[in-house]
Amino acid sequence: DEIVVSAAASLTNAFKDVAKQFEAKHPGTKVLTSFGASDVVLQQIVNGAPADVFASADEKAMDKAVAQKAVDPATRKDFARNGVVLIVPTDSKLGLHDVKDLKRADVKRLTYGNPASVPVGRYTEASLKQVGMWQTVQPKAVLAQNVRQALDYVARGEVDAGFVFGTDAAIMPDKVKVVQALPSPKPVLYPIAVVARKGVNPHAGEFVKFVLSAQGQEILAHYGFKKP
Amino acid sequence: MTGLVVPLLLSLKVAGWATLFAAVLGTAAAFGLAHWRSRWCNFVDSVLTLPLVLPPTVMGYYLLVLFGRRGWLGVWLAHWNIELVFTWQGAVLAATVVAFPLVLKSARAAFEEVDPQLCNAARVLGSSEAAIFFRVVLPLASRGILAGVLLAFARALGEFGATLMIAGNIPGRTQTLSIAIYEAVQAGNDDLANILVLVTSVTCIVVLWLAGHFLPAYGRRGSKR
Amino acid sequence: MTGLVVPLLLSLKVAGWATLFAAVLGTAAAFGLAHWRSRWCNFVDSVLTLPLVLPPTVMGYYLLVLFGRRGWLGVWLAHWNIELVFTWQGAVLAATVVAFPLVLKSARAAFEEVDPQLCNAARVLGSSEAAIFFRVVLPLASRGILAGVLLAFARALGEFGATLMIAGNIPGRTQTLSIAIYEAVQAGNDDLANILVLVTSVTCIVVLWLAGHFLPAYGRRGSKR
Amino acid sequence: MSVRVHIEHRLLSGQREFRLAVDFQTEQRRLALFGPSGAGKTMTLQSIAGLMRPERGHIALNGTTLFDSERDICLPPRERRLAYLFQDYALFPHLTVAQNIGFGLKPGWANPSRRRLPAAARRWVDAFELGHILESYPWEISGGQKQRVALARALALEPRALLLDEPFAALDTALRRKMRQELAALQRQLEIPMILITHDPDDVAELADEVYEIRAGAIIGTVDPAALALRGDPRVQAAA
Amino acid sequence: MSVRVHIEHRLLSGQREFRLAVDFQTEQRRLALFGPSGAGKTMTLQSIAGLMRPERGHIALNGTTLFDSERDICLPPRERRLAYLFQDYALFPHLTVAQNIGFGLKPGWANPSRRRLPAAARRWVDAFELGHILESYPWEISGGQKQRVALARALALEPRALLLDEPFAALDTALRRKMRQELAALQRQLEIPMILITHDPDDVAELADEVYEIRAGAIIGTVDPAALALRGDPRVQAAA
Ligand SMILES: Nc1ncnc2c1ncn2[C@@H]1O[C@H](COP(=O)(O)OP(=O)(O)OP(=O)(O)O)[C@@H](O)[C@H]1O
Ligand SMILES: Nc1ncnc2c1ncn2[C@@H]1O[C@H](COP(=O)(O)OP(=O)(O)OP(=O)(O)O)[C@@H](O)[C@H]1O
Ligand code: MOO
Ligand SMILES: [Mg+2]
Ligand SMILES: [Mg+2]
Repeated sequence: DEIVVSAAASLTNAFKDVAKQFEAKHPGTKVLTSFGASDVVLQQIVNGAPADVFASADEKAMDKAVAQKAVDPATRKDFARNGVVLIVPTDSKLGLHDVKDLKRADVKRLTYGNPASVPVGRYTEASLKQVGMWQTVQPKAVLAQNVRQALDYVARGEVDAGFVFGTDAAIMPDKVKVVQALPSPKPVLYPIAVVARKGVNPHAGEFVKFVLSAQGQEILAHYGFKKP
Repeated sequence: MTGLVVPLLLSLKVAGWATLFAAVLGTAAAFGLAHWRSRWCNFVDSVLTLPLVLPPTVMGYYLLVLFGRRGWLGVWLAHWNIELVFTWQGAVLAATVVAFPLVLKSARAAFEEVDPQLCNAARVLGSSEAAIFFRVVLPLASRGILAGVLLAFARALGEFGATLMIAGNIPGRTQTLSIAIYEAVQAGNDDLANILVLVTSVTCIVVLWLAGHFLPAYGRRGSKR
Repeated sequence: MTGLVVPLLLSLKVAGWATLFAAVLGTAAAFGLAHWRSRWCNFVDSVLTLPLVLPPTVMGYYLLVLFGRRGWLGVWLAHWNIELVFTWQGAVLAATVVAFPLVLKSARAAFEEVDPQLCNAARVLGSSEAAIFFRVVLPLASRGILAGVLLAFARALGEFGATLMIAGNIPGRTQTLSIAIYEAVQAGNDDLANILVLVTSVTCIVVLWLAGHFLPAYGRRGSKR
Repeated sequence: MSVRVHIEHRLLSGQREFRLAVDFQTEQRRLALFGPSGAGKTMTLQSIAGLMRPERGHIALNGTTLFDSERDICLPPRERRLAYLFQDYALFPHLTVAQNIGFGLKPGWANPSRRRLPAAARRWVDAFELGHILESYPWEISGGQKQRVALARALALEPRALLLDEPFAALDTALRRKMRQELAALQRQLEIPMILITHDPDDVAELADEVYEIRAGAIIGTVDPAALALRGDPRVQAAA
Repeated sequence: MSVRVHIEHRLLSGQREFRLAVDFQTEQRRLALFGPSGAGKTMTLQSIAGLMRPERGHIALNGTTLFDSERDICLPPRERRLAYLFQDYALFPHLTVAQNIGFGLKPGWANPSRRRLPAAARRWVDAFELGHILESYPWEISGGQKQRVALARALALEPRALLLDEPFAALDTALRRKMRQELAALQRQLEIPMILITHDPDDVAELADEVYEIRAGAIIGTVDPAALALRGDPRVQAAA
């Protein structure tokens, strides 16, 4: 038996591990994973991609999926929590200590995900608006197409600072330095749901259950995700 | 090791089929355009070039809308039990659409270079127009067409925007080399990315190099120099 | 409305420069390859085709590594106050690299079709090799080269993977039409996406159509038919 | 045997206009078109072969109408079944000499094999001394060899008529004489009409019963083959 | 005036081998190469013009060494400054007749203008009756017109020698006679060597002082121009 799991890009490393352990527990079942930016995955599912499970990086993408009747709302559960952090290259000489420092004239360029399509960008926008920095930061921004691109720009020192998920920053501890965790007006929650289509795969529900189980949560914690 | 072989074979399969389709369709369309003497000719040509102009992701999005479960072509194909979304056949579709204009333009230029006097010679020798195409025009245009086909192959091998959209990124099933490279770069896994790039490059160079040896011999008329 | 005009003009500027560079460099390289009679010739050709094979995003990644603030070419260019990352010049670089092989392959096929006897005729009439290139070979190969250049223009206009990587997505500064379309599609903003696609398509069709009218007149020898 | 040609056509090239208005009709089987360079000889022959469609007129051969602008008849060249020798040979550059000669003898969508020569072509290969170059490509043979290959290719087909545009121009005297005899023999054997363009009075003397003189696009009359031979050649005038 | 040619070359095409071994030396100014189709006449002329590099040998013209395989000298065609008429004309298809004729007269990297004809070319345009087709492209003119354009293009240059490969093959008798006279006049005026390939005894009689007969790649001896005229023509034999 096979199940196809479509998930947000930021879940790549964690969900590959989850899939492996799920297969170990359910011999004979094969988990096929497909990762992409949450909104891309959403579009594929809405257009009838034969996926069984959808895991998104924010509520908005999942809301759209529900609205388009692409997933079964009864199965929707939040399964992980994350946070947005401000990062700089490890060798940064600017000496930034706080989001407010981004006002300084010697901070020329910074990056975050495009709020129009990338969950991490939407969270960043909300946080910066809360601390009254959005107007200052926006003109200096280079929009990234997803979290990992923002991370890459910072890691290569092409920009002076950037906003990413805490779990992503943890991937390159030797290249980027976390300056500050941002307060968020709404929690950074990851929802999961079974895709609605003819002849629902019986293993889909089991996979969701496994992600929510103690074993699944342990794996996610290993990759830096917190409990919802 | 299998982590390399599976996407490599998949890439070759997808690029191979896509090149075949693009070559046949592109050559046929080019021949039509080269002989259809109308003001609309260049217009149709430009329209057929569009798959090259639109960003592949966008191309892929439209293919998804068209061939998805709810798309009207998708619904139609479902009757025949053909599913394109999230399958390697979908990747072939994406690569074909994107590679098609490359064959079209090269082949059209090549067809228009063929001396019409030679077609006349074949005509008085009793050949039908179809026979003239296969016996005179096609061989004489083969160099230009081949250039287009090689470009198409390279493009199909490198295609990933549209593929990612319609075929998804499923290791072992739709994860081609290009998508694997993309994922490795995104994951910050530079070493794997470099290895994959090397494999792709070597594959492509080998295939193009081999193809270079099949250039028709009569093309070597320059050897007198 | 300005939301359309700014990216449109930027796209035309970027695609225009990229096409120019790709045309000149591609034609020169093709001429070199067509006349360099060596076993390595096809190999070099294949290597030069690589920018087409690698996924554009990956191409962009390597360009970033090379031309970024810490890349060795980037450091060197910084001495001359040239910055490519996050500027429209960077977008030109990306589009040029990606479009280059299209000119190369088409031009090479066209050059090899030129009858060497005509070069001999020019030689005995006292022309230098450079003059022969400009007066005989280039005009006779112009149809094939033009096909390649038009492909390059279309590709440059549609380029977005590599551009996004090196030039970034800065509205009003490096946000080309392609990137704007990508953004709209990703954001699920279908109406905006459709309008942008329409603008790109019309632009491309108009440019390609116009270019079709500049085809050299002597090419119309088929008119006797 | 009858040939009937009445055609009008206008060709523009830049400012220049060329008017073709050729009209002749004969029961003779062996014709020659004779006239200065640029007079419209090739164009007349191309019209008969169906390679050019004149604006007005009609063309009939042995009672079969090949072209009639009023009845909107224009047989495609394929159905006219004529042997045509192109002035510039028009050999297929991608085929060997053997394949070029066998081209018309092999029906279907594939070219003849690179080496095997159809039996029907053998006669002409031998007659025109082409045996040793059968495997060469057109760019590997001399001018006169090209002309002989083109002639062999045209004759191999058992055509309904022969249209030959300066068939011996590139040949030396000895070969020319030999090929002229071959051609006359073929023509006697098949009993088909032949129209020949030539500048050589010897060709006319040996191969034509009637000679039409064509100037600036129009037939200006017939010439006696024997008289032509004398008119054309100052040496003969001196010797006579 | 002296011409010295001693060359050896081997050409392979499939199984077939052609050996060229031409050797002659003369103080005469007007030479003709004469021989059957495929004998190696064109190849000899191409070697002299520098379009082909023979394997071995040397070529000298009026004391200037053009080619010497032992001293590794091989002047590029451009520096040999010879007029060469190609047997298949080799007109530039992208240029008009005027531009073709003016090609060699216009130095630099741009082609001559589409209409204006350089003064030096005017003489040949008039002599060869090309005035009315100056703006036509090569595919818009007749076979004989092409040959005259090619000849005008070659002669317009004031060359150091004339190499002509069947210059009148596609022309009618009247034109041929006229052009022969023009050529003889030019040759007298410039006092340059001329090597002519022809199958026409009249050409030889009027334009050559010495005739080399070439067969299967080798010079087999000289022929008397007058004797050639008689040998070649059965009618004259009958009349004599
Ligand atoms: N495509 C064309 N457009 C315009 N004029 C043309 C075209 N082709 C030929 N002509 C003109 O038509 C006239 C007749 O050409 P044609 O080829 O029939 O001459 P010809 O009698 O065969 O001469 P030759 O003996 O030199 O071959 C010439 O003056 C030529 O310049
Ligand atoms: N590229 C080539 N490769 C091999 N053989 C060739 C090549 N070019 C010419 N030949 C052969 O060389 C011989 C001499 O050719 P050349 O063109 O010099 O003949 P020619 O004396 O000019 O004859 P013609 O009067 O028919 O023009 C011919 O037998 C020809 O087939
Ligand atoms: O994990 Mo995302 O969907 O790239 O923000
Ligand atoms: Mg003619
Ligand atoms: Mg010759």
